[in-house]
Amino acid sequence: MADLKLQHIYKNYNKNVLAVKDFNLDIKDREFIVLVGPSGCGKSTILRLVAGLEDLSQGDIIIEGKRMNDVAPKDRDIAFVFQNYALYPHMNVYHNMAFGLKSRKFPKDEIDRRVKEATQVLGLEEYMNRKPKALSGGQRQRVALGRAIVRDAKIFLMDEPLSNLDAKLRAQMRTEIIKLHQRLQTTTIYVTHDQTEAMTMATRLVVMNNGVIQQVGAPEEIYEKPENVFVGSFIGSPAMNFFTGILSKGKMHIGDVSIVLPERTNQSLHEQGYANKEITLGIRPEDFRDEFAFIATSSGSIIDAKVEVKELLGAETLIYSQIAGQPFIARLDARSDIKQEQILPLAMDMNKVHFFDCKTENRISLDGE
Amino acid sequence: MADLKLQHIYKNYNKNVLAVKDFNLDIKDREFIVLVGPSGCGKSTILRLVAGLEDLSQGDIIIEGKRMNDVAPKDRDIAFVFQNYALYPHMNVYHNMAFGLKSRKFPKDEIDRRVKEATQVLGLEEYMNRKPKALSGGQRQRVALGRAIVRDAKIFLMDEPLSNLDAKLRAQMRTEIIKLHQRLQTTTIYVTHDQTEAMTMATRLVVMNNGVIQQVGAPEEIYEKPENVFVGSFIGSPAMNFFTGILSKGKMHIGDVSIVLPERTNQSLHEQGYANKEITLGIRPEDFRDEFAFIATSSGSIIDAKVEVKELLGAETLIYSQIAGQPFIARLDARSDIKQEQILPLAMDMNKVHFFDCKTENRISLDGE
Amino acid sequence: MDLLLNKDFMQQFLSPIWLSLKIATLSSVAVIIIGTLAGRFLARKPFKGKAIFETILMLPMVLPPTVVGFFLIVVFGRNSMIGQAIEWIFKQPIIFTWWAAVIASIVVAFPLMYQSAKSGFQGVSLDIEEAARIDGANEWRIFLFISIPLASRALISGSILSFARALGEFGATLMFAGNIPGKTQTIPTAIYIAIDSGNMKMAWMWVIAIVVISFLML
Amino acid sequence: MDLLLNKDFMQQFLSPIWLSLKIATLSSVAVIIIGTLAGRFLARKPFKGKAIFETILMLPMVLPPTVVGFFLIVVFGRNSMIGQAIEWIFKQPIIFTWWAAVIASIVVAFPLMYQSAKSGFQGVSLDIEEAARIDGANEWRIFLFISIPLASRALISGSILSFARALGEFGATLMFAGNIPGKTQTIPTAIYIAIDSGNMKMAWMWVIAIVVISFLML
Repeated sequence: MADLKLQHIYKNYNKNVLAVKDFNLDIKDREFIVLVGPSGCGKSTILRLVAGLEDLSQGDIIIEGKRMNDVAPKDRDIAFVFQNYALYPHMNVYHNMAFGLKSRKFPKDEIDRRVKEATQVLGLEEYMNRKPKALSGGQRQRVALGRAIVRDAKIFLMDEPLSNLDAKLRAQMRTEIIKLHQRLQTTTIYVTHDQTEAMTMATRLVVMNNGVIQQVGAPEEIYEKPENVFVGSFIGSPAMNFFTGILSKGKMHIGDVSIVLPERTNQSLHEQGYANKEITLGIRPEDFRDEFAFIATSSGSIIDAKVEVKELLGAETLIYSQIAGQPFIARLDARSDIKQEQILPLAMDMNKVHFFDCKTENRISLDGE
Repeated sequence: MADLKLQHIYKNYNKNVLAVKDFNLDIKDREFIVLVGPSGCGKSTILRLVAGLEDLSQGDIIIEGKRMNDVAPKDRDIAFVFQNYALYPHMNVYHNMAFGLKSRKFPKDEIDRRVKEATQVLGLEEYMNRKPKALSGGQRQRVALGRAIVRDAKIFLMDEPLSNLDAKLRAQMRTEIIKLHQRLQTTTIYVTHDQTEAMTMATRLVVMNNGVIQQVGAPEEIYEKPENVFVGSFIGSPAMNFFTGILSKGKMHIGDVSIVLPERTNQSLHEQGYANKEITLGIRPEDFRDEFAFIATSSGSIIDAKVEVKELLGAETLIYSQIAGQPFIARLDARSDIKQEQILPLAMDMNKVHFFDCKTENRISLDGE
Repeated sequence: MDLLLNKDFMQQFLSPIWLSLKIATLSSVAVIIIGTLAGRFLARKPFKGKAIFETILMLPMVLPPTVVGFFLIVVFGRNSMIGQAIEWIFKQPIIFTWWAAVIASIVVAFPLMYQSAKSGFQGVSLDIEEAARIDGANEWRIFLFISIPLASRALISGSILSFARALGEFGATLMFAGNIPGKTQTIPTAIYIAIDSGNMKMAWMWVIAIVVISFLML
Repeated sequence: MDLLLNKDFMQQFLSPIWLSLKIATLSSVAVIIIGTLAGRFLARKPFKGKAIFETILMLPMVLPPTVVGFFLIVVFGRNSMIGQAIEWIFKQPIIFTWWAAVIASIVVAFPLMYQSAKSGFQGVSLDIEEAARIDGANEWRIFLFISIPLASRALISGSILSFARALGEFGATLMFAGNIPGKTQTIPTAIYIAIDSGNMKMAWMWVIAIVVISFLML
């Protein structure tokens, strides 16, 4: 239950490796912040810096107005959930949760009360006397959460807590963590490389790459308006498709395929000086449409896609194809009548395409936005 | 390039643990068979038995008409791709691929030709002299595939070959393996616990649980007509939802919610003696509908779902709710206007519900099927 | 049977056994304490010259026992600073006393304990110690309640090895502490002398005694 | 400097060194071959009584050297079957010959090599050996081209340890092979005798020699 300011944070492990570069973030009380990015992007480093497990190279960490740079981990009043749980293997569930409270010299009955409450919330009552070895992956994860809960710490830090669970359990624990946050309202920083977790859990999402923040915002905002090519390709699965082509006479030419741009889009791009220049178009797999009605009304943005591979995923079908050697994936409703090698007319939903500068890879803002 | 018959196969590791029980499967030449099931279901054991890495307790393995039970692994002419790649760490990419051919005393120029061809197909030409340590996960996976390809073996066995890759790379390699099979047409048995891989790669899918085959069929068939509750819940993500209720007077009563059954369904269930008995209804998350038009015409199958958790997954929204204490997940198109705690009317698509016997958990065949 | 009842004989038989047990116990207690602390401290902390420091610690394990004995004589001998200091404090030199046997045992057994302890502590997941640190435990509490219990298997096996090594120490002890019956004669030196003087019966009895002690330890 | 030019003195100084090297080389070659084969064979195959068999193999590492020497004398002595067989074949007993020193070194060094080799081979992923098996390699090819290269670090460190142990062997050698100058006197026994007779100069020279040899090995 605290706010947290990260100001101009740098971290280098030796002279050459910069793990985090000028990281700035104001986290409000009760927020659930998700840091997401590929492995090695510096997201876990941020967490370890906030916890005090590593020292800052530069910058300030401020919790509730107090500068924490030189405060020992045990005095920062934070709780940490580790990727591999990091339970105490020689202690049973009860003592795993009680250890932190004992270290802080809580009275015995208070410890008892808190541990019992946490085990109830997490459905661990039956396992109180078991050691971690005798628990399933999901139960271990719950104990790790419990160890954080009993402490009633100001800030929760979670480092890919679900990455060791299988897909089903991951989905279930995701929901449990969301419910837990709704209940406890503890300020949380959650690190993951899984974009489903990022999209579903965050009140605000921080996308990182190479130690630098790429975009901060609500999940929907980041999904709908990615600030650059990296964010567009990292968030969303399958990834956003990108085509590089030349803008000329109201059309975008990708090899020998031409896509007619809406008038306002074209005008805005011209005003920003992209006429007759290379430009990158981004479109999400689900923004290709194969319905007859849609195709009939979108003559300007139709491509004839040769189906290279078809993947039937239960409720939907993925089509792998290419435009002028640039591969893309389209996501259509489940249709079993599509055949390998078939030519399939697809329309791009031109209200949902994105444009990026070819060199900087940054989003080009259009008038409508 | 061979057919493979597995007849009445049993495997027990000691007197009490039965890993595989009466496994029967006829695999035709060029098939891509996927064995899928939770960990410990015996799918990897089948692969190791076919490879000859373990001995059968009972039954016969017949490749191209020849009984293979007592043939040494090296003489079975099969290739195996291991979960952890199992590359030779002290050899470079070239020698990793060449080792099998050298062991089989191929002439040097033939080895050279085959390895070069495989590295070309797999895009590994540049890495020929690198050792496995200096390769990325995806490249290692390709070398493991290459080692199988150069051998030109009769049968490929793959044991969760993609499980150590991250999500993006997994999707990419999935497609590459499909293309490879289209090109080489080698009979393949592929083991996975990932149902996306199972659905997208298999020509035929074998679902296993506790050492026993649950269902064999084309992926679509298994998705659309699961033979029992296990198959329904294992294939599909999020899993199929199940409700237990009592059938009476043309309705199914789940707690205080009543669902009107279509006349023919009701009649068929009555004829099979399920009147006034407990019965399990299964419905996939995507078969809940929230479109106004659909709801207006499905007055009998509407439930008022209280939204407990909402997950926005880019192109779609998952709603977690419950009917009479029985939780379910509905999958709707992306809508940002749904709020936590809101009451949302949802219609079940009664053409797509499944019925299972409460005790045996087997599918109840209806007249229409 | 007559022999076992003979008091002088029993005295002669038991004296090296008691002495061996006393020396091995004392030296292995010292080794276990120092080895555990050194193992824990050096398991995680990198510092300059650590490799050289560790090599010196491990030398007694690689060098022949007579070389260890030789260096002990040089370091603690009457001509060295340390030797002179000891002689000034205790009014007698340490060489050829049972304390010399204790020192010899400590020097040869220490590397075993240190190595076990170090690899035991290195086997404790860093995450678990960090979790305890965040959980509010200070370093002493972490050492006592996290590191030691988790490294206990390695610590116990290191302790047993150290005791066995101390009990069996022969070469360095023979040179540094000598072989004075009733004063510095341990089981291994007693066996040597018995064989040398052709007393196979005594040799057998001591061999059986030390084998029995070894098995009791396990 | 005079001393170094004195032929007799050089003879006296060098003789234990050559003998030590000869004994250590011969015994460690034997130990490396047998230890590697035994390590590979026992690394993967479980069989009844394996634990007991391994305990017996490892005993010489735990027992005091004089006990090892004692058992060698008992097993190879003139009263045992083996001893009599050897005496009948070679027309002389083995005790107090340099072959006795070789046998003593083999017995004490073998556990080190065996343990290194075994843990080295156990460290080779089973999958990799299975991959080679499916790839068409027979067991001998797997051993030579997969297992040995992948366990090479453990095999090399085991070999070095064995050589060092053989070179430094003192107690068992002293008892079983004796201390006959020019015939069975190795560096460790020579140092012991030199110290015992107060010849510190010779002791220093041999200590330096053995330390130099040890460093050359690393």
